[in-house]
Amino acid sequence: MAKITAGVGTSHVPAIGAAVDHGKTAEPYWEPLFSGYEKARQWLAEAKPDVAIIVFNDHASAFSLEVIPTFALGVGAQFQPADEGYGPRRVPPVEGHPELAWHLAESLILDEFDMTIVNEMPVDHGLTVPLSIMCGQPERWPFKVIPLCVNVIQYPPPTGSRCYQLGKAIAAAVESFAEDLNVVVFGTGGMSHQLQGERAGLINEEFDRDFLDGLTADPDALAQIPHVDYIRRAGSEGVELVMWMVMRGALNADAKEVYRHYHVPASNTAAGLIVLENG
Amino acid sequence: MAKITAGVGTSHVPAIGAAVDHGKTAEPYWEPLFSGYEKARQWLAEAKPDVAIIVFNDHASAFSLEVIPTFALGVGAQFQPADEGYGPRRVPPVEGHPELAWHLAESLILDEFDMTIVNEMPVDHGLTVPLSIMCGQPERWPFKVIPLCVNVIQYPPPTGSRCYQLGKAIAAAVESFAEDLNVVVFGTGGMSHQLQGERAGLINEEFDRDFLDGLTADPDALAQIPHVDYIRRAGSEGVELVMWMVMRGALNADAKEVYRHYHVPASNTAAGLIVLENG
Amino acid sequence: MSGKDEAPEYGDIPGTYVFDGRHSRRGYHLNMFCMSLNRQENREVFRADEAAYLKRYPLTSAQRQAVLERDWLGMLRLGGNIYYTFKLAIFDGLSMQNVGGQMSGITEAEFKNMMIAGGRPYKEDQQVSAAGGCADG
Amino acid sequence: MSGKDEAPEYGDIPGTYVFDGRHSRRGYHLNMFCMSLNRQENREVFRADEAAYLKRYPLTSAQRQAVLERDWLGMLRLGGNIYYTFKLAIFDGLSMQNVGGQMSGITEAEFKNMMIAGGRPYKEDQQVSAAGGCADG
Ligand SMILES: [Fe+3]
Ligand SMILES: [Fe+3]
Repeated sequence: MAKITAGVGTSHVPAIGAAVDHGKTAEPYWEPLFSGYEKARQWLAEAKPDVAIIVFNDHASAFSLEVIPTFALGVGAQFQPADEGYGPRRVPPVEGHPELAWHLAESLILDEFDMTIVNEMPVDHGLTVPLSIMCGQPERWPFKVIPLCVNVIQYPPPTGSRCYQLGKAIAAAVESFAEDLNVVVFGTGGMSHQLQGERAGLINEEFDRDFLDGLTADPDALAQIPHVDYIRRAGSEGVELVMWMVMRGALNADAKEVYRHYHVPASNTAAGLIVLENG
Repeated sequence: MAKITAGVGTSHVPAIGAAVDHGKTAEPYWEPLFSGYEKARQWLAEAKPDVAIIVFNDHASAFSLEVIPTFALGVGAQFQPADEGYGPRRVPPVEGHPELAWHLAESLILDEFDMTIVNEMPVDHGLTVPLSIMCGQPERWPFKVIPLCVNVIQYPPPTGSRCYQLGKAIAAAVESFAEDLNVVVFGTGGMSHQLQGERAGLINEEFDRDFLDGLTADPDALAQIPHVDYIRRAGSEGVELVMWMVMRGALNADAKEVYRHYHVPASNTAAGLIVLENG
Repeated sequence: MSGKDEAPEYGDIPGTYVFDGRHSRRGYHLNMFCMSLNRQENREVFRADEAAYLKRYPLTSAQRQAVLERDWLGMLRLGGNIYYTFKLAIFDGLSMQNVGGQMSGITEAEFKNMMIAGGRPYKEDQQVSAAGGCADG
Repeated sequence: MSGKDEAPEYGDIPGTYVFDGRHSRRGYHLNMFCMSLNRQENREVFRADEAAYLKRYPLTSAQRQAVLERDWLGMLRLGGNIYYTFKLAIFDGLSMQNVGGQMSGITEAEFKNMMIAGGRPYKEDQQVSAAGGCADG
């Protein structure tokens, strides 16, 4: 039986990927961030997941305003890094897990989540930077990936509550898959940041630390944060944190925090990382 | 305040559109079908809707297996007839209602329906044939249209229950739109038919008549029909009838039937039509 | 191989190829080829040299053969979906009744007459074909 | 004209352009232009003659001017979304801090230092700009 064993929450700032790609991780600006990633990498190397369901958002790479899916689940066999304007990142292609992904799609739709099923999409920094953060620079990513792309650009994104419920439905779906698989769920994006407007550069460390605490202390309450609160308190792009609620919902109620890291700034974002394990 | 006043359920068989386009509606094969449409056309001409929300499915025209949205809501200003393999139908373009459509999109997503928002899509017979059935061959369609495209090709479609709930959420969303608008909802597709396989040509008149009766007698029960029952009893393409449940959900519980028509065959489909009015 | 441990609940419906995930994966390129015929320029290239055009799509040889031979049932069994494969029938100028007849082993005229007589009757126990159902082709 | 009878709940957040439906409709073509720069061949054509390339998109003259002048705040006010307009910054080789500085009226160095010092502080009553918010431009 497949089983979700753990969850990872992490920011997916493009500059973090660029620091990896251009060998800058030991520079004074980046070193405090990357040294905090070490323990998470060790944890992952020991956890040895077979599959990661990576909840991320596309940033005008695969999807445009022509078609804006709220939840798009990637069922393809492979996903190539996207060209975001400076050529694709030179990272390995992402290998999918079509069989589990189709099982998820069928199960989630019958469970009344209105998924968009996607066979072909390039994946941008939203998905590949978390892989770089957790895996460094391997020849091939060490596990299969099921991309779950959430709209957080066009207002309104799905509510935090809906994301949390989706996580629970994902957990049920994974557990009804007969093959033995160790599955980890990544929630990505955030934490507090605002890229746009006169208020660009907003960071709210208090909000972020409360959010990290709340993931184990009271996730039900966290799931009730309305969009306007995210936008006001965590910045217009801080609303990406709803994607962490999918990850949280996919874990058991009593999941434990095994590691966290928080650093400001990564480019103009507060970079957070948390690892949660099912008991 | 905008208000949903009525619902129309109708098949959307491509051959019906071809009969209109090629002036065959008075031929003996087609006359019994089209004469039954007359009263519905008169009703519509008197009802004078400002906007029709047309729930339909795309048949490998706008969407392919690359990206398969469960619910795609068209927010664009105009939608062109699709080329389905023999050139686009020579019918007027469909004028959208972006303001109401965006209001629906925002309202539905915040109401936890995971809509795909679509700005650009050609519309195929699934949407244009119901317009031809209800409006004949005008120079311009007499109302604006908001296309709501439902996946019923890739298994699984959304459940009948989910479609019914979506209809209810649409009604609530329409009623929170400040402008005075008379809105009609079309549910299209069906009724019983199977296009594929050794069982092609299946028709189940008893199922269809029970379905038409159930729309007023007990829509809650109708909403519980599982996919396997549709496929087994109404044929693999009969599952399109879940789209009628969106229409039914958008009406009041005590909506009244004002007209129905049922004829076999239209090509290899049982053609049904029903008009329901809110009291 | 499969992660699923039970047959789908629709697996016993005869003569019916439910386009589920397994079916969709098998027929992905076959269906995408069919859909490409929505475009006039593709129809022209396909008409000029069918086999050459098909090389654009990584079909299995069984799929390629089913397309070239217009084996409508074969295409379904190899992952085709009727809405996609019907694009090829449109290309050939065939009606849905013609293809329906071919898939169910009767002539177009017989199929049309069956429809005019009320269609293929639904019976709880109907067994239109032992070869049908959702089994692998 | 508007069917909505109330201001959005996020309307009072200063210096913030929430990309809602109204905003998205206004900026549709502007954003689609920006997205087109994901493709190397488009970047080359745009680099060769910006104004000519822009003619492919039905922009308003204000939008066209904002693009040509790299008026980052102006683009947002005219319906741009930062993830789209940032494609243009990538094209120019600008960092997010550079553009963040331009939008908030400080230099790139000042912006970087603000971030290193913990970012722009959040205060309940902050009022970064009277010109911000979601009002029509
Ligand atoms: Fe992001
Ligand atoms: Fe249909």
